[in-house]
Amino acid sequence: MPDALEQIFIEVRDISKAYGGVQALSGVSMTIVPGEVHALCGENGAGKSTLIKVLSGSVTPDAGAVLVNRTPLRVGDVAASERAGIAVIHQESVAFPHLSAFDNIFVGREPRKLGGLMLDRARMCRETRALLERLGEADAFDPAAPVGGLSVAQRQMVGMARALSHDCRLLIMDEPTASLSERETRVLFNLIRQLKQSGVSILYVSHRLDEVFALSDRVTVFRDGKFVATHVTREIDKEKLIQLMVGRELISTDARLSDTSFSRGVHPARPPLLEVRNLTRASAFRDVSFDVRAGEIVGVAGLVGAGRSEVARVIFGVDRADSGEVIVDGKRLAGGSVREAIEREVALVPEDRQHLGLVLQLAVAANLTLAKLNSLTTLGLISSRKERALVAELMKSLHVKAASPAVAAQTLSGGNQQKLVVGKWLASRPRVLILDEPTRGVDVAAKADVHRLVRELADQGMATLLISSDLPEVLAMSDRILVMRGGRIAGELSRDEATQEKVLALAIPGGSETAGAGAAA
Amino acid sequence: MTTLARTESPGIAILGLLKQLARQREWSVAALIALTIVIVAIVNRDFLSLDVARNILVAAAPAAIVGCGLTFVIVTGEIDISVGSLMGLCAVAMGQLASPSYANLPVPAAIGLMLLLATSVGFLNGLLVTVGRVPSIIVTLGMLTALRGATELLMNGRWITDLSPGLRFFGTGTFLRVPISLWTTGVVVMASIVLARDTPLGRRIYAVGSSPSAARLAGLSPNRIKLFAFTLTGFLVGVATLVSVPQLSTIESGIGAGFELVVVTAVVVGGTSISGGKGAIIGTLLGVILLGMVRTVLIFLKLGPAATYWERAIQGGFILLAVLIDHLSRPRGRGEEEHA
Amino acid sequence: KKQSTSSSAGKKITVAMLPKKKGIPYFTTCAAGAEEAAKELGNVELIYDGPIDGSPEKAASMIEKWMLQGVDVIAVSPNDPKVLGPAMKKAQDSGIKVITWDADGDPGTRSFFVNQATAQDIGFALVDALAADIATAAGKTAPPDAEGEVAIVTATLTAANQNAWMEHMKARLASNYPKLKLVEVKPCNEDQKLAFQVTQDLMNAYPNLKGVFAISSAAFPGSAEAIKQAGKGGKVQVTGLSTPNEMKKYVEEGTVKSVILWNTNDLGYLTIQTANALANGTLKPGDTKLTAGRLGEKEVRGDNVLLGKILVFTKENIGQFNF
Amino acid sequence: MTDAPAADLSLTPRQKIFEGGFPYWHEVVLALLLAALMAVAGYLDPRFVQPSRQLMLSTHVWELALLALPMTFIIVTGGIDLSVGSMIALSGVVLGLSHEAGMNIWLCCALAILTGTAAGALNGVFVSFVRVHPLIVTLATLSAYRGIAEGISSGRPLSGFPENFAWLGRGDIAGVPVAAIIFVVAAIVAGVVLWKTPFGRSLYAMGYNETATRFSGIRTRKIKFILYAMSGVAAAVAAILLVGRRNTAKADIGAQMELDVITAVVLGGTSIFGGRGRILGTVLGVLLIHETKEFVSWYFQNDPLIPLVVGALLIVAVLINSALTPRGRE
Ligand SMILES: Nc1ncnc2c1ncn2[C@@H]1O[C@H](COP(=O)(O)OP(=O)(O)OP(=O)(O)O)[C@@H](O)[C@H]1O
Ligand SMILES: Nc1ncnc2c1ncn2[C@@H]1O[C@H](COP(=O)(O)OP(=O)(O)OP(=O)(O)O)[C@@H](O)[C@H]1O
Ligand SMILES: [Mg+2]
Ligand SMILES: [Mg+2]
Repeated sequence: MPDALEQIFIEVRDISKAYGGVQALSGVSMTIVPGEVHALCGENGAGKSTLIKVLSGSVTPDAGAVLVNRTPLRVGDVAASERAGIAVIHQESVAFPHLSAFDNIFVGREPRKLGGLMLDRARMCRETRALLERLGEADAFDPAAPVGGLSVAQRQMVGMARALSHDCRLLIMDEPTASLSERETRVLFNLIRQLKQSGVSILYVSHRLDEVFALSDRVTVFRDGKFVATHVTREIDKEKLIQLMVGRELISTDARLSDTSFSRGVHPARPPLLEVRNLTRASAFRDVSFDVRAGEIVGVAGLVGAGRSEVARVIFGVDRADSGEVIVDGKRLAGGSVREAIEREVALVPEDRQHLGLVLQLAVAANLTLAKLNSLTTLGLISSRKERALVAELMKSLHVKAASPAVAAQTLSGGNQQKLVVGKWLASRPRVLILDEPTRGVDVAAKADVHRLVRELADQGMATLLISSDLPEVLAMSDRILVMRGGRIAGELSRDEATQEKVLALAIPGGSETAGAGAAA
Repeated sequence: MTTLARTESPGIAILGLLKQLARQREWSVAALIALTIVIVAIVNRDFLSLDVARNILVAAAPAAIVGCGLTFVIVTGEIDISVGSLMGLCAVAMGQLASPSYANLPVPAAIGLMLLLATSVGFLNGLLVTVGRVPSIIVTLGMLTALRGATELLMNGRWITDLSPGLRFFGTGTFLRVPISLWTTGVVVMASIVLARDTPLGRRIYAVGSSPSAARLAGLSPNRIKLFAFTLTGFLVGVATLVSVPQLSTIESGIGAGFELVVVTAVVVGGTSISGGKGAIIGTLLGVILLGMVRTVLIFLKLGPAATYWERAIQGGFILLAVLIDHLSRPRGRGEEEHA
Repeated sequence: KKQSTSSSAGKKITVAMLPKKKGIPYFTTCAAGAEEAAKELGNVELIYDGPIDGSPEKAASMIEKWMLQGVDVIAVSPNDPKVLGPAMKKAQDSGIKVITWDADGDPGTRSFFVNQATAQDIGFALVDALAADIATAAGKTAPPDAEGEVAIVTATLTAANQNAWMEHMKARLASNYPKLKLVEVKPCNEDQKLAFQVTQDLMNAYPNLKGVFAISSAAFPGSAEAIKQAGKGGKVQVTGLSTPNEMKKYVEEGTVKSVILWNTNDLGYLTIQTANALANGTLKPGDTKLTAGRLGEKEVRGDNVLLGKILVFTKENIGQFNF
Repeated sequence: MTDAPAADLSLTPRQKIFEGGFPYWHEVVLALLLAALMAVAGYLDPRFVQPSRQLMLSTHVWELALLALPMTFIIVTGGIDLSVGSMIALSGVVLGLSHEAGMNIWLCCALAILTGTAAGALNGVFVSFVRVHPLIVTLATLSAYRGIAEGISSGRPLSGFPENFAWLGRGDIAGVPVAAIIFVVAAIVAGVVLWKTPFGRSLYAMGYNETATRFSGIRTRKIKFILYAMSGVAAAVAAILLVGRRNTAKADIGAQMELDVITAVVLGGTSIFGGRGRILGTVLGVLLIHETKEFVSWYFQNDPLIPLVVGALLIVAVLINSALTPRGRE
């Protein structure tokens, strides 16, 4: 905690930004001092990412100024921000899929030789390796391979490497842990602490409040694009923070979850709706077997790259299994056909909402109804009336924040986009629901909404498979927890025996480390 | 292309080249070329002669030169199908500027002006795409049609038959017994490979094609980079015109008709992804040669007059074959959702 | 609507003249002759237009257009008689006089054909000329002794006229020149460059190729240039149809020995004269001659207005022609 | 602000669901250009705008218009079909040959349609199942199909069709050309499908993000296959009309047609990147190009002018449009 709060590094003054009808930011101001970790909190759509885009120069504000060491920063100019030492890890992975990690990290600021004419590849390689070392990802993947082939988490790592590659004085992280699991998270936190020591300031956006309290010196809260308050983190508690964010009383998600869960008795053994038998896809996982009963929520924990998403994709028919079988409600799936899965009332909320979950350019409404258009027709023609009704209902129940159902999905905030994906599938009332990182980047309140909805549907007899890197979420939501490691099921824990430590012990190869990041507070 | 990043210094470029061959679409194209040569050579020995090889290469030169530029354009996610008509316009311009019965300028001046014309049309294409925000396919489709009409009007039904020897030299002359056009092609191809692999600009061209939004967040200006690609292509069309048109004694208004199809086909057969971000000059070169060979090959197979009518069918089949081989020889995993 | 064509001499008439392909010297020189005639006559308004890509489909719709504009005479050089037939018939039925020139259409679709040469004349002339050149090059005196391999470079595989010529060429080769073997027919798609490359390949693939018929305006200079650059001028003969100016230098330097054609200028001139005479009634079916301005009396045989013999341009005479 | 204002929900016809704001700028621009053109034409030569003449001038536009419909669908999904012209030639030649072989003319037509469908389906197989980019596939079949047509007919013209067949291409019902009627019906069906059916909606979704669409349980591969096959059917029908009108089938019919069709479609406002486009726009695009060509040819009697004008028109029209529409977010 830096003692000299008066020596301000960056000052944001009355920044406003409107997108069409939406006032993303209205006159927000805040300050960042050297060597502090400054958390930025707010509900989905509060304006956090927008502010970050302003700071990084990728968005030009309508009004207001940014001062770096009391000198105004040229806004709307990425290069200027970089020169000022501002580096960003953006919320959505913004990699160049065809390019190698090398190029992804350095493009725009390539090390040069021969009078700036040529790339200095040797140096690029050296520095990349060094960076990946720092991120503990040195041997996780091949830095020369196109990053399009990496998992979301791995792409996230590349993004961080890029941010670290130029020695910045302010590192901005927009929900960096959203798709990370405990191990990466811990690596990341150590990194943050190192940087802090070396006097780098960090602006940290997260919906995981534990992290906020574990890391930050000060916390600033936005609501609906307006500045609410800045506090020294030690001086407030979770409840207070949540209250500031949502503007009304609301008991903490975890608390609320525990209520619902403890209220549930062990339900009568219903028949399994989803049975997976020795499922194998050589490239990602080997003979995975488990079943999910009607009304049951089975959590799947594991480190990034453990193969969880791959399993989900195979069950949903996106990829074909090399061997093994998937049985839904007693009948075997031929496999390899999404359509088949959907006809058997299986649904998947995919991990990568930007590419798999949504058609970003389509309207919010069109996205919400895409999966069940056929049920909205009269005489084969889409009935706007039915469509409107459904859309209105979904947007209400999920509190989707959008100017109108007619705006393109890409104009929504990250969390609100995630709500669309979930909503789209909940709308189809599936019997088997597979959620892959369903609350990635979703704010506390919305998270609670999603959890509540899932829980309700489960109680109505839906079988749910919950893949999540957010351990508290898994622990709170699941009736049983499967832990995957290196493409195999490493073990299974009942809800009573499951603790973070036990899960991690199973998840981490050969290791039984303790103390998850969340607990590190 | 990106795999080239493996070669830690351009010093061992050859190794990188081999690695690349082993990994990319180029591989299947190269294999197909080799196979064809072997088969034809078996049927007809005469095929294996320097003369034949030179003719094939010289014939392929203009497509190779323009192909380099077009590869960059396509890698940025755009396309340029106006190259054929532009070549026609350049040919006529060059001819009329130099010909005694028209402007009668000194040859260097004529060439200079022609190159200027080519470059500015390329630049104009770029402007309309970037500043004008008109999709490149539309801009260049419009140019494809418009420039052809303009050329016809300029020629007004006459041909230019009095090309000065100075001009003819670029088409027929040789240096160290190698035709000027091949020297030029060599230089253009080499320069393009270096540009693509070893320069910041090159990497940025790929970045822009791979993800425009990410490019903006990285502080690149997609517009400026695209503008460059289009302008370069225009210029290269001028160069191609210079070394290929004077090969003949007559300039007519039909020059370059259908050229755009040849080049685009060669580039995509060479493995450049039409959706941007991926592609290699070497692939384009191989694509050009493969397609250029077909005509000659068919003659050397001595199939006789009747077979001529199937020539076009065989050419089409050849392209499909090249693409098929590639697709069958490539494993398909996750992230392979979209088209190759 | 359309002004009636019942006409007295000197009455203003509009003639639409359709070439197979606008923008190539052959037809441009025809058009020049036509212009000349129109000026001389004074009462003729000439429209000269045609598809630049030589597409019969487009040509047909141009005829339909002129029909709607109510011109008096349409003079057609049909690139594909079959495709243009229906349109020409339609125009005739609407009362417009339709004649053909340069190439003939079905007799039912036109009243007169301004005939410079039939497909047969052209086919035979080409074969005879090349055979003679091959023979003399081989030091033989009688053309029938000419022997060796020959190839054809044509316009496109679907070009109606060239295909018609080729029929007769093949017949002539078979009947009169048994020792000449036709080894290849290749299209150049009206592209000189392609003709150039194809000819190169032909010479390499068939080492004892003796002659090339380059029977399209683009093919001729292309093939000639290929032969010249291969240093085979005089060893491999080439002939075809072309206006003299385009081929002069090849003839003078000896790469090309004979160029087949007729006086295109006169052809255009005669076409307009015929159109005019037809429109103002001085030319009627059954007539046997037609007075055509500076060309004087021209024979009319049946419904063919004859221009005269085919010319063969050689080193000796090509200097005298300038068109 | 948390849930959507009812006000917005009330404006939800399809177009609104997609772009938001006034979605018809492009159509308006085209309509105005068309009106302007006809006004000028009518002033310069009143005969040109007479309905009777217009009708006769239109005889050869219908095939092109017909092909533009499936092409719009295909381009909306982000694909393209360069082989339409060649598929016309192929089915036309099959028609001619089978007739020459003495088959009943209507059987020949059926055969031709079968051929077109097969050709289109082959494109479809390569695009959707082998998953080669449509541009590459149809570039290849562009030469392959015409090549086959040349091969089986050795470039000969095939003619001598019965009158009742020619009626298809030349005849009319109550003064309206048969071809025109066929097109209008097809256009209306296509328009409704694209505008209001789940099928149409999924085309737009595919055009923007095929993967996400597939993840929504829409059979994207099957749909693409169908589209390319449809394109083949349309080509075959066009071939029948064309052959009927000119009374000749030949391997060179429909040459270069793909460019005219695509020009019309993109001029009509269909985004070449997929996701945007409407049949109304396409129809206007076809009309505008047709009238421009006809008038330039009618008034200036100089063929080279036509490409010059059409090319310029294409660029300018789209330029105007992009000037009118606000900068997109992508
Ligand atoms: N490109 C855009 N066009 C239109 N509206 C936008 C755009 N980007 C953001 N918005 C709107 O601005 C508001 C703030 O968005 P922002 O992404 O800053 O929220 P956020 O705080 O990052 O939310 P989250 O925690 O979900 O990421 C949201 O209402 C969003 O809909
Ligand atoms: N898009 C991709 N293309 C190719 N391989 C991938 C991709 N994503 C992940 N993989 C690899 O597949 C294996 C499983 O990845 P997957 O994402 O399924 O694991 P996970 O447990 O779901 O991790 P995450 O928490 O990132 O979802 C890992 O080896 C990973 O590197
Ligand atoms: Mg955000
Ligand atoms: Mg996953």
